[in-house]
Amino acid sequence: MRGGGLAKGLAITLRTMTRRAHTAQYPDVRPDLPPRSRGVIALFEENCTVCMLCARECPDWCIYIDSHKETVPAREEGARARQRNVLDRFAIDFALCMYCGICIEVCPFDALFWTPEFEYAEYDVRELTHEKGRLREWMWTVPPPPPLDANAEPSKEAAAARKALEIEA
Amino acid sequence: MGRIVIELLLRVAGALVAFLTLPLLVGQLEHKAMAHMQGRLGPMYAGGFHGWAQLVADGVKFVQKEEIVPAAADKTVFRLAPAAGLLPYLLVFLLLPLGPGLVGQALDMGLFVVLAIVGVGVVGMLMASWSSANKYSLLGGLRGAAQLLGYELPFVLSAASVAMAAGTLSLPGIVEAWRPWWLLWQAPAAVVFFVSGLAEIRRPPFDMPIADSELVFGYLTEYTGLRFALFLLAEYAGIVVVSALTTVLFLGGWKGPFADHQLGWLWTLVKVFAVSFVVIWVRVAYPRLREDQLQRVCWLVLVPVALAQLVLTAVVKVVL
Amino acid sequence: MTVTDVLICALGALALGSALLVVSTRHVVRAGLWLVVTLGALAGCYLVLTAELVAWVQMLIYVGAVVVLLLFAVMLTRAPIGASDGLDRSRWPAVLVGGGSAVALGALLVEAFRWSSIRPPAPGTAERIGAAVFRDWVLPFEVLSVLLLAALVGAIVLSAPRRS
Amino acid sequence: MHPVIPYLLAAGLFGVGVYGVLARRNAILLLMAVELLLNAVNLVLVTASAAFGSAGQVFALFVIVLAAAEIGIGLAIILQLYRLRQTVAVDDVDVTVDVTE
Repeated sequence: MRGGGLAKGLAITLRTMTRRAHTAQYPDVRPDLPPRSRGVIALFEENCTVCMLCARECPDWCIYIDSHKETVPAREEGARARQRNVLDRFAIDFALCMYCGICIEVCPFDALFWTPEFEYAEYDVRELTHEKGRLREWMWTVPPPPPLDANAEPSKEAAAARKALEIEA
Repeated sequence: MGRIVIELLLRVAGALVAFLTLPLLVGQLEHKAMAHMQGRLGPMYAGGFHGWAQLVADGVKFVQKEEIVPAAADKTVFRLAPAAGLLPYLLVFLLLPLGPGLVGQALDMGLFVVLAIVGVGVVGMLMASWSSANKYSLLGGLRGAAQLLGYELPFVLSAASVAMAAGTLSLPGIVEAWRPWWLLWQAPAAVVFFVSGLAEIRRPPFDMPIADSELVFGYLTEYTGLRFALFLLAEYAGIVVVSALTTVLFLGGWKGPFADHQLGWLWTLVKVFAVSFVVIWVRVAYPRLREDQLQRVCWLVLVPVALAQLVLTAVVKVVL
Repeated sequence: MTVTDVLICALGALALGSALLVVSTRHVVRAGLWLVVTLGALAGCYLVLTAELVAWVQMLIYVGAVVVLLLFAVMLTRAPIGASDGLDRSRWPAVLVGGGSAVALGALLVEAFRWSSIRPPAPGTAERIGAAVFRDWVLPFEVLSVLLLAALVGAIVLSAPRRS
Repeated sequence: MHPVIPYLLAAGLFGVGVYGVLARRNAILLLMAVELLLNAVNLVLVTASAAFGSAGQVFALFVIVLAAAEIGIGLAIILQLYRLRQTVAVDDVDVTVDVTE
């Protein structure tokens, strides 16, 4: 029917008006973000081995890593002293970062994580370079991983740990 | 003599108060209704409760803004244009009846006067568009002039139909003569009047003179600060005027389900706000018309319908 | 001098002054805007002379349509902002003829009416005018409507794009 | 009231209009001056009707309608002229030259 569209348009707007608004009252009500939200990147410093993979894979070179070698004295008599990398500086310049997440993908030791935190705006662009202390602090905001599906295979780490427990017992 | 002067002053003051408050209320209604129709909340902070003071805050903000007049503009005309655009609506407020006896100035030819004054509003727009020295402003002004001249015709014709039915040009007289079955009898005229009224006040979907996606902001492009606020006020006052005229002419003004004499003003206000809501609703629901569609709607739909309504009115009038 | 006289003098001065600006200003669009002032002041005069209907028709047709059309045309023909040259021919012959006709007409009217005084009718004349139009002057009225129609058709023919 | 005041005003307006018609070169300004002439006539008619009954007002209305028709045709001609010659100065128009397209 001609002109039916006119009535339909009015009906749609009226129906929308009677429904609840989608607006999030953000500063008053915290947004409920899903665990995989790409807010900021956190560093789990203890896991980092200074392999430099993240810094090399980063497309816009926003990860700065400094380290030095340290000799660990031999654990038992006659053994060789070992060398170990010690992380001095780990910084991500979020003014350059484009949130591609490649660093997190390539990290072989699970040292980098996404967290949904997004409120780290600054008045000076230089302050957007987060040093390792700050990146470590973000770790506390990393949400636990979502549970696996009901009949999924358990993760390798969990399986290994359970096995170890069984052997001990 | 003294009493007459005091009464006149009271009436003028009442019209002034209505002029200053009703457009603000309609503006707030627009903020909220439009937001909710789009799944938003609209202003929520100013004034605390659901942003009721948003427009007051806007006004304060506009007053503080810098007054910019383009270097190439015709400065006098540019400065006078907002006043010329606003004044006609202020005068119309004096003539709109709120309840039985509650009217700024009841004139024998009230309807005619109102239509004449509303028609003058286009001069302010032309002044603004030409004096801005901006081609988008000029285009907006030319579009506006073509639109207003065209839509003046169905606007006046549909009003003439109801004046014919009532046998008077006085606005309170038309309300007195109004009967509920006129809702049906004068329905086409009411629709034509409302639509061409929307075009007269350049509200979406008839806002081609402003058309922010094509003409920057049409004839308002160069305006800032208080003068821009005056144009905004004129727009909201225009909504109130068109809604009030539709109410008075076609919806029976102060006639309600009961207690017309005590509560007449309430019925009028309720109807005015209901029609204003429809104005806002139409704005949210429909996209802007194209320039040729605009003229087509006017000359091929509204004018013939208005003329047919005139014939119908005359026939019914003669038969009864 | 009565209140009516004073009002007409004031409005007349306004009308005459702005009319002079209409014909003498060098800003094309401002001439149109001064014409609005002239016509508005004249509408005020009509109101004072209790010709309400004529006054409001003046506002509706003259200010609302005729002047808007004029301004529209001025803008379409690219009127510049600011003063433009070459709007006027040599002034003196025009001043002579215009002033002469004004003085002659004025002298004629003063001679005819002197300081005579009349009582304007009570306001509220729409009904009377309507009756006069549709009873005594219905034939000119109809002829006028035909003329308007002819003007409408003529304007459309003039401005329609030519087909080759 | 004294009708001579509006009559004199009308005479003045008429003179101003005549001056405008003779002095103006721009066709649109010329039309504006013609409007002044018509308004002078209207003022005479309305003033007369205040003394002699409503016929004057009826004729004033007729004059207004005529003015509307005149302005419609006049502006159509002027705009056509502008389209053909890019000017609205009446002195520049040589009517003996044919410029159809």
